[in-house]
Amino acid sequence: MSKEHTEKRIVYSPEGDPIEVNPLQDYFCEDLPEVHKASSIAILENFRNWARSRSLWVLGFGTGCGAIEMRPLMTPKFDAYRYGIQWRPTPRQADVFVVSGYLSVKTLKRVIRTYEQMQGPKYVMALGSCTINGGMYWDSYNTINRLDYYLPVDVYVAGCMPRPEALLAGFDQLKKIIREGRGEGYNKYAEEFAWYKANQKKIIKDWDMPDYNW
Amino acid sequence: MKEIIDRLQELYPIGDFKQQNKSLALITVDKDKAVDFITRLKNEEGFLHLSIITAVDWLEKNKFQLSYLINNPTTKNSFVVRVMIDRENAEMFSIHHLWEQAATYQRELKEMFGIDFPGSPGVDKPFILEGWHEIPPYRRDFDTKNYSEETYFPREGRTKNVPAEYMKQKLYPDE
Amino acid sequence: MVDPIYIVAVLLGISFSLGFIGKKSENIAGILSLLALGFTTLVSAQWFYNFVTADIETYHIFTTAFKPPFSINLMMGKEEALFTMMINAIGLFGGLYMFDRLKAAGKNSFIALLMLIMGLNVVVMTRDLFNLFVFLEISSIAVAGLIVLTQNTKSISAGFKFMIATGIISGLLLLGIAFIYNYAGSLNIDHILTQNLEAAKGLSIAIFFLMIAIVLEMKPFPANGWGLDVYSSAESGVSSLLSSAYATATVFVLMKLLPFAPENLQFLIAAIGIITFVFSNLMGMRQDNPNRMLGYSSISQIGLLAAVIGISSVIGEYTYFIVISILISHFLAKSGLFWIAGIVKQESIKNWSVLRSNKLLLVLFGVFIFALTGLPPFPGFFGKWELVMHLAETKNFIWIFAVLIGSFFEVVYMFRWLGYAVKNDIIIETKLKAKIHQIIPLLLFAAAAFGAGYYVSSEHPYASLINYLPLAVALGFAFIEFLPVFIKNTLAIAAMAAYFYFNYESYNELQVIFAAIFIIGGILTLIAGYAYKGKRQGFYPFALMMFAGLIGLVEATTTLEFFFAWELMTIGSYFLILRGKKSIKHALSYILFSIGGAYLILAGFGLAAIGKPDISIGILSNIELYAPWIFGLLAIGFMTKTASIGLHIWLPGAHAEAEADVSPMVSAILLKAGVFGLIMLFLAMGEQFIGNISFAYILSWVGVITALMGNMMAAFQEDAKRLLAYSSIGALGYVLFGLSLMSHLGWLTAISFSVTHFMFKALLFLAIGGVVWRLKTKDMYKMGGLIKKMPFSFISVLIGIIVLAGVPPLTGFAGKWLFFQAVVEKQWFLQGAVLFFSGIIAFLYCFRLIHSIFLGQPKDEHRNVKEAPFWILVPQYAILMVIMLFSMLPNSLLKPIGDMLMPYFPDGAITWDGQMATTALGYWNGKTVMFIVVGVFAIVFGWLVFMNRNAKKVKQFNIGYAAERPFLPETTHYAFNFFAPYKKAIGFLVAPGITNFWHRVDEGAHSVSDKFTKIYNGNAQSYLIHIVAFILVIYLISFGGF
Amino acid sequence: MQNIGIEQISLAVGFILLLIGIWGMLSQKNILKIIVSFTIFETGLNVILVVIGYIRNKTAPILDTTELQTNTAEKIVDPIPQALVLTSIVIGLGVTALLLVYALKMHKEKKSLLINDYKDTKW
Amino acid sequence: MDPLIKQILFALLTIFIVLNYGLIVQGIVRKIGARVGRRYGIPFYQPYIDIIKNYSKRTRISHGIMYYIAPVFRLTGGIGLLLFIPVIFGNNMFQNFSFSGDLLLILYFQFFGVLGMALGAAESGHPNSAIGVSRGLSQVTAYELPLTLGVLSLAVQYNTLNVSEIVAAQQGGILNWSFFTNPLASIALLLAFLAAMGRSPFDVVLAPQEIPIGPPTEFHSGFLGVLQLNRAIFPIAKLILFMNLLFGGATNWGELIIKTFFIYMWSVFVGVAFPRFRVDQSVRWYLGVPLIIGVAAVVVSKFF
Repeated sequence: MSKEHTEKRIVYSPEGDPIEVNPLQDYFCEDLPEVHKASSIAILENFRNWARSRSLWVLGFGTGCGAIEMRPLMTPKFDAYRYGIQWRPTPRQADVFVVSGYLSVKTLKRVIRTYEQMQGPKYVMALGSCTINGGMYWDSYNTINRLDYYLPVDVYVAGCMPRPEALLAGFDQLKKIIREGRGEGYNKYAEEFAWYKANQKKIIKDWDMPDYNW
Repeated sequence: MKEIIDRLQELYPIGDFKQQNKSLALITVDKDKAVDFITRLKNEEGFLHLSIITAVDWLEKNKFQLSYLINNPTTKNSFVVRVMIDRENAEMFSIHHLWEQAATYQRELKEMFGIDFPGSPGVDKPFILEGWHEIPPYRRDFDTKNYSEETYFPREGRTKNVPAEYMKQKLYPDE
Repeated sequence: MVDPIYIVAVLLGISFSLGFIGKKSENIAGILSLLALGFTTLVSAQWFYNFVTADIETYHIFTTAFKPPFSINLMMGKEEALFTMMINAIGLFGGLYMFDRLKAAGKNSFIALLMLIMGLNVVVMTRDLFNLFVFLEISSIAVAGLIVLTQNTKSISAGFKFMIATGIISGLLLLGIAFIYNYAGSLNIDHILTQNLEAAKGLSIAIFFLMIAIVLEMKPFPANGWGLDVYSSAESGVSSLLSSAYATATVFVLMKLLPFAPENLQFLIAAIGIITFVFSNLMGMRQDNPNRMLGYSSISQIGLLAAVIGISSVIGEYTYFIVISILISHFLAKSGLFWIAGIVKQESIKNWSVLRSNKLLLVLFGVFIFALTGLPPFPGFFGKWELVMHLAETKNFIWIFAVLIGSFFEVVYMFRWLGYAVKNDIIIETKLKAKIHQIIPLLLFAAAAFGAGYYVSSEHPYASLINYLPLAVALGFAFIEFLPVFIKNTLAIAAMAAYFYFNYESYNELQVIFAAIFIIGGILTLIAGYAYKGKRQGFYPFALMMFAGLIGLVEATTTLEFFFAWELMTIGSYFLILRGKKSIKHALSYILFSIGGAYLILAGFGLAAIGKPDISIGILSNIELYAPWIFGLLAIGFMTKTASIGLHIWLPGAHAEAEADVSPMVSAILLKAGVFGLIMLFLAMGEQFIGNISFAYILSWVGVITALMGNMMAAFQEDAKRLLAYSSIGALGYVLFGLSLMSHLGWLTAISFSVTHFMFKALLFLAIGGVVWRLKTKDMYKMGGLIKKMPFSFISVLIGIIVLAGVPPLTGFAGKWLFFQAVVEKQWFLQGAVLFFSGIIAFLYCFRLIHSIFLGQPKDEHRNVKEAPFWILVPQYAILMVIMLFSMLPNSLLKPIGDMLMPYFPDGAITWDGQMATTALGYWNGKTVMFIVVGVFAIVFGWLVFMNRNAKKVKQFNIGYAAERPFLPETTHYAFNFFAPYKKAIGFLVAPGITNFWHRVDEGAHSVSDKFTKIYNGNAQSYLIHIVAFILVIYLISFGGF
Repeated sequence: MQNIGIEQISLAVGFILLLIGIWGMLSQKNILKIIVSFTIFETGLNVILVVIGYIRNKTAPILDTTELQTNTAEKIVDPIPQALVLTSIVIGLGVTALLLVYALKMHKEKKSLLINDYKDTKW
Repeated sequence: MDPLIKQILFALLTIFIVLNYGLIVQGIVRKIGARVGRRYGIPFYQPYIDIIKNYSKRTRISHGIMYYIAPVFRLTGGIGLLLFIPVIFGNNMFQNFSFSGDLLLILYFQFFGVLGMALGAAESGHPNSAIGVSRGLSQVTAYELPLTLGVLSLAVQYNTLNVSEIVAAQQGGILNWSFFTNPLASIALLLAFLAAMGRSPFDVVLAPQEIPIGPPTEFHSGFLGVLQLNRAIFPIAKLILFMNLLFGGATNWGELIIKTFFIYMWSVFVGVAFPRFRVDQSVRWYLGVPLIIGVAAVVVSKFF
């Protein structure tokens, strides 16, 4: 969209009084994320982690060519449902964000926004060499080289592209991480928010959203 | 194809006719006559369809080559009309009045090569890049590797291998 | 007492002596003439006063030593006194009104005026035929002299046409008189009448000429082009003289000479009159020039009088009452209107918005329009009532139809005119200034209109029973218009509260319920009026007039009182509706449907009174003749007010454009008047049948379709108030259906739903009105997210729609539950299912209403809007309390209504056990439902709060938007064409078929009107041909055995 | 046909004049001719009026000779119609004068005496 | 024990049973759906895990007060509906609170939660929520018509609107069920039932692909957990109602579970076999064949 919608503008109230609208401030919550401590009751937290690991709701957002590799997971051949993995169409209800392949700067902006809109605890699984070190786009003018500078990645699945089996293995790894209580990527993101944001803002030049997208 | 060119030869200075294959011919036209020529092809020779406008950066010759691929849907023939323009302050006449979709190609060329098409609708609006401030990235004098290394936090330890050799070494290390 | 001959003497003397006055002394001439006219007015007034009070004997004036028939004699009776008084008064006040015009034209114009009045006086008083002719000629010459007061092509050629036409007519008159003399040997009217002339051969042709000349003087359709041209081109004051004085005199001549005519000729005259009435009014509809329009109206009114006089043998002794009351209305109103037209001086009625610059003139204008169209409390109302009653009594149904349709046409153009004056957008900068000598006659005539109304009603045996107190209070508010809103509002509320407090004990249960809806509801909505600043002129008199009408309906014991109140309510509400923005069209269609409906009611009452000794409401319950007709007429009449399908098109616009507190008044309260009428009708008449089909069955389908269509159309509205207006249509469909069930449960549903509908619709209209007040737009898609700005309004709307949708546990469910019990009991399942369907459709618009306005994305413009005004919230929360009470304790509402219905429908009542209602089919306990729902809600809420105690508050664009971000609230708020798929599926059902139908009726009437007016092509010879052809046709009809 | 006397002839003449007047008013386009037709119409009317009072073989009701002063009623025609005619003529004069004034004024306005030119007010 | 307290305890017991049954049957139905697609499918207890997971989310956001309490409306609607339906025939305690109202109360109370939820969804400000509600309401109007006609037909047949009495009238053998005694009404009701359950082909309200799951698109964490509880209870309440109306009710929990399961299967079978309707299509469809059947049912039961 063009810039004019993010700049300040004047509208007039029904009585004709001018009202200044600052889109970024007025439309979006400006607060920054907070760290949410795990429950101090170990058994409760373990139980919760177990439930989290058995119910992984994946955000269906095809970011790169890996998107095509995710579809077979739903088919009878791989049937990821049996592990409690389901696809959700909205970030609000999803737990796992599968970044499925290369990320251009433009896509990264959407990925960050979507990630921030998910509710914690939330996990990021990055697919393919493109997200690890740029892959075949390592010297591209417009594709990021490594995702972990911008988002806290829990699991990398290597390959170009990784096959669905590899994805399943990745999910298995993610479950293990969650069950061990290490799936606190979103807390890390909150803790090192400034660093992440600086990295993000370094490459996303027209930053037209608040620092944290609630 | 040849006949058309022979017929038009007198009217337009057409150089470098090259019959690529049965239904595709490449020709070069002067910048000033290009729009006129394309208009004629469209209006009188039945080349009704503009397939693409693209550009090649001849850095050494200090030229941009614009290629208009136009197609005659009845005879299934296509021309690539090539126009050489100066690289400095690159500018070309817009043909959006002939084909509306040309405006989109021209917008892309403006963004990626910096070739201006005065009068083309929305030509100055960003097309796919958001917030690009460097020189246009498709120009050959833009060092994309350097840019990427400076910008995108390259991961250390990345090595490059020739796939055939690497796999051979990996799979059959003894040979 | 002064001898009436002095009237003639003084007028003649002064006009002769004016000739001796010097050329420059017009002032003296004018004052002298006015003094003379004042004197004559006093003389005739004195005579009239004595006739009324002292019942003195008729006085004869003999001009010579011979007694009649050998000499000319004049007579002064009660009628003569009245008519001469009217003529002299119009002479006096018309002269006063035109004083500077006459003065400018020279003293001869005063002479012309005096001669005209003198001539007409003699015309009224004389008993000699030739004398009559002479003075008619003198009058018409005087008129011709006055016409050229305005010297332009139009008026001069009009005057020429007038002279030629009256020349021919008077020639005929003279011919008739000559032949009468030939056969009767006398010129004295009384003498001729006393002779037995039946045998005299050839006399009938003489009488024919005489009568046809008199009829032609009354300008019958179509031989009246000459008169119209004079009306439209002459000076307004002259037109008023022509219309009021000249026509009054001709009416009297017709009355005087009528005994000459054999019965069939009398009927022919009546037929000519009624045709003139209908067609002139029809043609009046397309007029744009006010004077010409008034001309058509004058002609039509005189036609009506001719008709009434013509059938006086049928009507009997009441002819006099009818003629006088209609004539006085016409006389006062028409002169007033002509005078105002003379002050306004606009060629097109569309430009009459200029009248708004002078409030006094505007008020007077309204008074005259109402007086003219026969609305209460003016004398024409009683005349029309009595006329219809007598026509019905003698079973002249076609006449009733003609009278009502003609009156209706008149209402069309008069109210269009009024609407333009009060509300048209055309702004004309000039400020109207009326001179004092122009205002005085207007004021006096307006006052006289009220006075005459009161006098006429006091003469009438039933009209004298009407309770004028509420109306007087309402009119009283017109005199305190200068006070600020706060005081007036308080006074209005106090007046209504006091009235209810002192009277409610005398009501029966049904009356109490409706009086409560009308008055308590009225008070609640009036409270919202405190939110207005300034004076709010023109609101309180009409609001109170509407409430006066409503309370009059409840209190009515006779059909006349009922009809009086009905019309009163219509007038009041018409002005309330007219106050809104862009209301001009809607107010017109409202008044047209209302008056149309009122005429049906009038006809129904007329039929009902056949063969009955009195006109009490009770006569409806024992009707032998025409019962289905009466029922149908009354039901359709009442259904115009309940806006049943087919008659609903006035409602949406009228309610939507009204002000914040007027919408609930007209929607929540006024519609109940129709319901009350229907209830009264059903109670009195029970079930009626056409063939084998019960009316109730037909009405049930009408109700069902109304509910379905109303609700469905509501779902597709973009305008919030329009949505609610359509919803009212739907809700009234429910009520109609409930009533048509004719069972205890059905009626319980209908009446309790009326109460509930009052509550939630007042609530919603007030809340939405408050929102519109702040946002200054009614389009829902322009709103959004207002819950944070207007939480109190939101709660009102939320509760309102829950009640509307009938979702338990709130009281709206009571209506749905009862209704279903009633349907199953009656076994009208198809209607029941459709009605249920429409109830579900109510969800659609309920949701749309609350979503588009209060939820979703707030708009930037509305960031600083405040909560709706406090005083608009107060009545809402008062209603909310009552809703909650009724929800918790449903029997506090339902049981009294049920008890009230016991005498009428003893079977199938609900049995109550605490709050537990049980019918033959099912049961329902409002209290436990409430407790359970609240209990579960509280527990779940507690659980949710426990789970989500630290939820992060976010702002409007923090939504998962497919990885993008919204940019503008306008493009993110999904509100426009909200039910697009639904429209795609069944939108064809709500194609505006009915609206188109009425539009076609409207256009048809206007094009017919247009066609007919084309006969008046402006050519004097065409007019002469009309006259000659008219004479021939009438001759052939009366003698040729046509 | 011995009944046909002066009164019948006069009556017929009167009616014929009347009809001619009406015909003239309806057919003539010139305003002056219309007015002339109107006077013809009036004349016819007056003739009829006189005829009505006429009784054959009786004299005018002017009592100038002495013989008329006895049994007057048997010797004179009905005087009333004659009186009426006088009044009627006077009125006719007034009307005609007024019509002519109108014609004058109309001519001043439009410089035309054709009745068809004066159709400003219609419908 | 105070009878009121006893009643409340039994009500809680009913809720507990129905909740668990609802969750399990949800899992089983999804498993069946998977098996139809030749997948292995989720474990039958997956719905439990999902609910626990949603409750154990650590962050949540709120769009406003209506948004906040919408799930409460929804669950109150579900539980209330369940409590107003007599569950086990012949057992006084498991009649729950059905003494508060008859069939009409039940029919109208279903909208309580729907309306509340719609309001909350609308307050989230998400256009997809509003679109979903628009579709949902449109569809509701359509299928309510055959539903009403069917219910009316039954009301005529049994001359009562009391659910318990309707159940009582069907006792004494399979052939006494309304399903057999009033087949037309049953067909109308069962066709309406398809959309009432919101499964394919009438699941355009949620439409995950176009308007990501429609009205609840912004609900998450604990809010979603509450909604999921309702999604377990509400369909079962409807199933019990249909069982009571058409299939003779249940005299014990076992019978209830078997009968409701098979009724549920009807919508599952249709759902796995047919693709989704657009809203206007489903509206028109319901105003076609099912409506005619409904009218026929009423006419037949009124005149025969």
